Amino acid sequence: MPLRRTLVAALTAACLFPPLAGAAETAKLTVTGASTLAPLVSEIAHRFENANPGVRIDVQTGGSSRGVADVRRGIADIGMVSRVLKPDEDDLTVNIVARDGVGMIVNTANPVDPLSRDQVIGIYTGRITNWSQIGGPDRPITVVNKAEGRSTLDIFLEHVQLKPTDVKAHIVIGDNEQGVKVVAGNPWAIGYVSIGTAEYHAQAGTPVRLMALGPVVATTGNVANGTYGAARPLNLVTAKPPEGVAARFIAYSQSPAVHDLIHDQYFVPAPR
Amino acid sequence: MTNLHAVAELHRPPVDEPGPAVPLIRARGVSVSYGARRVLGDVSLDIARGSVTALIGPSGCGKTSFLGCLNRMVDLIPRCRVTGELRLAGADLLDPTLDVVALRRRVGLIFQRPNPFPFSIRHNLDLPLREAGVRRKEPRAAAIERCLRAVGLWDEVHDRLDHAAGALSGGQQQRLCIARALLLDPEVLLMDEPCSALDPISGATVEALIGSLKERCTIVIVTHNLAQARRVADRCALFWLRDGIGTIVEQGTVGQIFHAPKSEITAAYVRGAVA
Amino acid sequence: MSIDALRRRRTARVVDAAVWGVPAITVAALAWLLADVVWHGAGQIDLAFLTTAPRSAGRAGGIAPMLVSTAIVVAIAVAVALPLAVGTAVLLVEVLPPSASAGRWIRRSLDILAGMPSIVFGLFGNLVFCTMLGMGFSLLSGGLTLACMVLPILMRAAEESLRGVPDGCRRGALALGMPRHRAITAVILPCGMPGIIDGLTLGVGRAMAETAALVFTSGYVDRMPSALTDSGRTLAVHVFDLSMNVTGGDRWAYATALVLIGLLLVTAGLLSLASRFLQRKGAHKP
Amino acid sequence: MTSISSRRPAERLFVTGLGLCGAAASLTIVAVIGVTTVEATPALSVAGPQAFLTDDGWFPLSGRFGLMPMILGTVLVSLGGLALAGPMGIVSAVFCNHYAPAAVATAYRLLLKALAGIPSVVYGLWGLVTLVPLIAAWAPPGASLLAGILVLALMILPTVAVVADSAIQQLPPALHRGGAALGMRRHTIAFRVVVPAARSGLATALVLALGRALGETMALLMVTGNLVQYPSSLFDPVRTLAANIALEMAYAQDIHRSALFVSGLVLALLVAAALVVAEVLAPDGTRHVD
Repeated sequence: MPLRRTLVAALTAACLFPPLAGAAETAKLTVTGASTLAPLVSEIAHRFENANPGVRIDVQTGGSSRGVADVRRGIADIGMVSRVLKPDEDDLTVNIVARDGVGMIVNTANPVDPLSRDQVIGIYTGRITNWSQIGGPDRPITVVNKAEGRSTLDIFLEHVQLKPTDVKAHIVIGDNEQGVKVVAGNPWAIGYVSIGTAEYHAQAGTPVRLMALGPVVATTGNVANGTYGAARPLNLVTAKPPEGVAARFIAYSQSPAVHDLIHDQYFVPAPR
Repeated sequence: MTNLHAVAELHRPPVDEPGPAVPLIRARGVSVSYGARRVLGDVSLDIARGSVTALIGPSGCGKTSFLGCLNRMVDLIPRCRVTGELRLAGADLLDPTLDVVALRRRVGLIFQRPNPFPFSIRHNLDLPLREAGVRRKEPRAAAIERCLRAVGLWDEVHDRLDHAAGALSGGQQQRLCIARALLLDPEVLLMDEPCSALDPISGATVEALIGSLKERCTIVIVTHNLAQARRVADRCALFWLRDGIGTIVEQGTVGQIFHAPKSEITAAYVRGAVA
Repeated sequence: MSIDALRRRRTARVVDAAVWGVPAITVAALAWLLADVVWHGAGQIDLAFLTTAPRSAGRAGGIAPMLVSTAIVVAIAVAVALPLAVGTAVLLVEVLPPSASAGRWIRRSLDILAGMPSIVFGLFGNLVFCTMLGMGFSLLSGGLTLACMVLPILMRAAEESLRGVPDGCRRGALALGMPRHRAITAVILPCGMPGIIDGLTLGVGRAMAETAALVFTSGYVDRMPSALTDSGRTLAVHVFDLSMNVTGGDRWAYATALVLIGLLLVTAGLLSLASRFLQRKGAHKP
Repeated sequence: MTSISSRRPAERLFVTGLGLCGAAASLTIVAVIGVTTVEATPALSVAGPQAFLTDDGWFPLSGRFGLMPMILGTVLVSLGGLALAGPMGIVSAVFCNHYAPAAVATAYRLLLKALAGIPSVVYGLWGLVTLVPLIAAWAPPGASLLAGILVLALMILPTVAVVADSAIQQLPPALHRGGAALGMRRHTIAFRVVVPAARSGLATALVLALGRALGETMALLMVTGNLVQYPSSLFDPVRTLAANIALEMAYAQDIHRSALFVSGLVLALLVAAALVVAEVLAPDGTRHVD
């Protein structure tokens, strides 16, 4: 009787994995929030766990707004927020872990370089629709924009002084990787993504070229030294000033001990 | 074997053992309707223990419906209503509180198309036995052999009992179904045109089998084949449509029906068919 | 030969070509897609990849915890959804009369369920299982959420399969004096088993490939789970994370996807063997 | 008179169990819709339900909640995908049962089942990296209704094919033999006898596939361009309701988040509407004992 067998298997599984009732752990932290930050924080957590036996840190994703909401409701100890906190979020304690610059990318087949801020505005408002209008070949421009609410969109819009409703895009994307792949696959597309991501792909041979969003050259170095303005903070937030293990974990995340991990994720350690 | 009989007895509700004069099955004014449509009206028929009764007549005049009443397979038909009096060994077959499961173990049914389950031959035969509570393997094996021998299938299949029943020929399948019905030692075996889907040779084998089954149980057989009715039956009942409703126009021994019919319909039907 | 006959022969040839053409296109598209995955991913796969934990957010090390989490989550989903689905299908086909409005409503409700996007299941599971029922981010929450998701697939497949069981089997079983519930469990369900297994294969495939519903329920933790109440990242979530959130994770995403596809092929193969075995035991269609 | 009201306790228990299964199964949708409705209520009460249908544009942060372009986008992508995958899936099933040699059929079936288990993000990546650039070279921007339809068709093809295959396999072989005995050609038997005879199962296959299509998220998010607009051609980008949720949920708060749940609710209504249409167009031939 397959049904019965399935049930038996399920029960066996339940016995093999009994609920952890009162197991020997001294502290458990739950961290939720931005998926951009999750791989980094997850790696930091592994290293922290190894250094502090008995501590367990569960990292969950779901977006920056979830990080804020979960911390406020007490579901999570720490929230990951990949943007500047909004005025109505000043009840939270903010700890910046890393920074992430935003730069324009085009395909390597595209000869147009550089782009002025006005030209970018022209492209994103639909005034410039063909690369020939700004010295390129006669090809229609494919404008890649981010979805409403994304923090890179906010930074971009702030930088070019546009409202969301002004933008005339052809493709709307979610994550940075999607932006890179769209531009890599379409020689006449333009988009904006995390500088670290773009740098990695440019080095790895993906046909994308990074361009500055403003006068300063777009490099992670310039983001690190603070000269490149279009960058977002990657934050760990708590409802109250952090205490105990949470405080230690946040301090650890901001310490030089994890800078290699931050570089591994192509972000920039935040200046202390 | 003794075990099986004991089990079969257990499942047989105690009934008053009728005297030889009392018929095993007694129908009085039985009518069947499907919704508003009446298909069988006012059927009265006695069937004696140990006899073979053939229900004959053209298609669509209620023979199968009547058969369905005898083991309450009509329950499966939505909005089917049966009225009148129908008794098996004195027990009321139309009692809505009757245990139909127990009834169907006493009254077996063979379908027009052989319907072995899509399992192995052994599993086909094991199922009803296990269902009747025969837990141990040996009595089951013994019963299977006994019944397969009874239908003459043992020599043909004993070395491939674990093969698919569906791989058997049509005639073998039908004999397997009969063996399956015999396992529970039914008092009555209902057969709904058991040979009509078979080739003549398989049909003849099954027909011969019916003769040998007489000693084990009472048989009621629906058939369109008048020659077959003459060969296997003791008594015949001719069903006929009257005003769109099936009923019995004449019943009697095979001799009466075929050689001295009282009704002109019978005479014409028998003559037309004989000629 | 008449023109009519010629035309008919031409139609036959066109139809035959089309019937061979469709699988050819499908195979070509799949081969293309698979080749893509193999090309990018095969280089990363070795024994260590299957037996060690991930390092550097998945760009080193292996996927062992994800394999275990996936197996547990899918097992929970099947263990919960399969009995429910088969029970519901039996109810619809064998118990309720075909005209019953209850049956129609159950079927409709499951059809609507089948069309809900998986992210809605994820948010639902998060709210109901993780928060309201207090299971937190756990394999259990994930499994239960997946169960809700695959329920319509399993139910529809089981229902269709039971409808295909020949009436002869049904009546035969009842005429043998089997009570209805025994006729169903001993005869009708075994007859319908191949179709139920086909549905199960689809359901398991869907469950193994699911991402959005699990991000919010079984979670993101890439540790080897030690309890059903632990959070655990499944293979599909890992693939998604590597390809969307981890810069430079593409090759590892493809490698993980390749393992996932391999795992599914093995599961589908085993299930189809089981189905074949059942059919060989029966091998008959009256 | 049916045995639903049996006097046997075992059977009564059995039927009760089945009833509970059915109840639990149908309660699932009530719970899912319930949760979605509760979450959607703030946006519905602030903006009013009609705003979601009549507003011009989708700018939830600026209080504009027009879902109509996305409703149309969802319908077009799903129907397009089904229009491709439906016939192809059915032909695939016919191929397995009536054309292919046994070994080929076995291999093909396994292949289809493998297709069903590829995570949608892999379909999405493939579409994004391979298919979209091909279309872009021809008619930019590439990410389009067409790309969505093609990827979706490939994704739901196995659902149609596997369920249709089951349905056709279960038909009595007598049907096929009967056709052959009448001197019918193979394709006539397959498409004039077998397919019509299996229509209940084929309808199930299509309904399941449509469900999958309407709810598909990740793959479409990567290839359709996600632009909220009424497409004027196959090469125009569109956004589907499910992609809308996945795209914006991560950063959405308050009314914006609630508005995304309205997308989910609208999607459920869309599925219900599709079912009504399906029931009207093809009243299903549910058979039963007798």
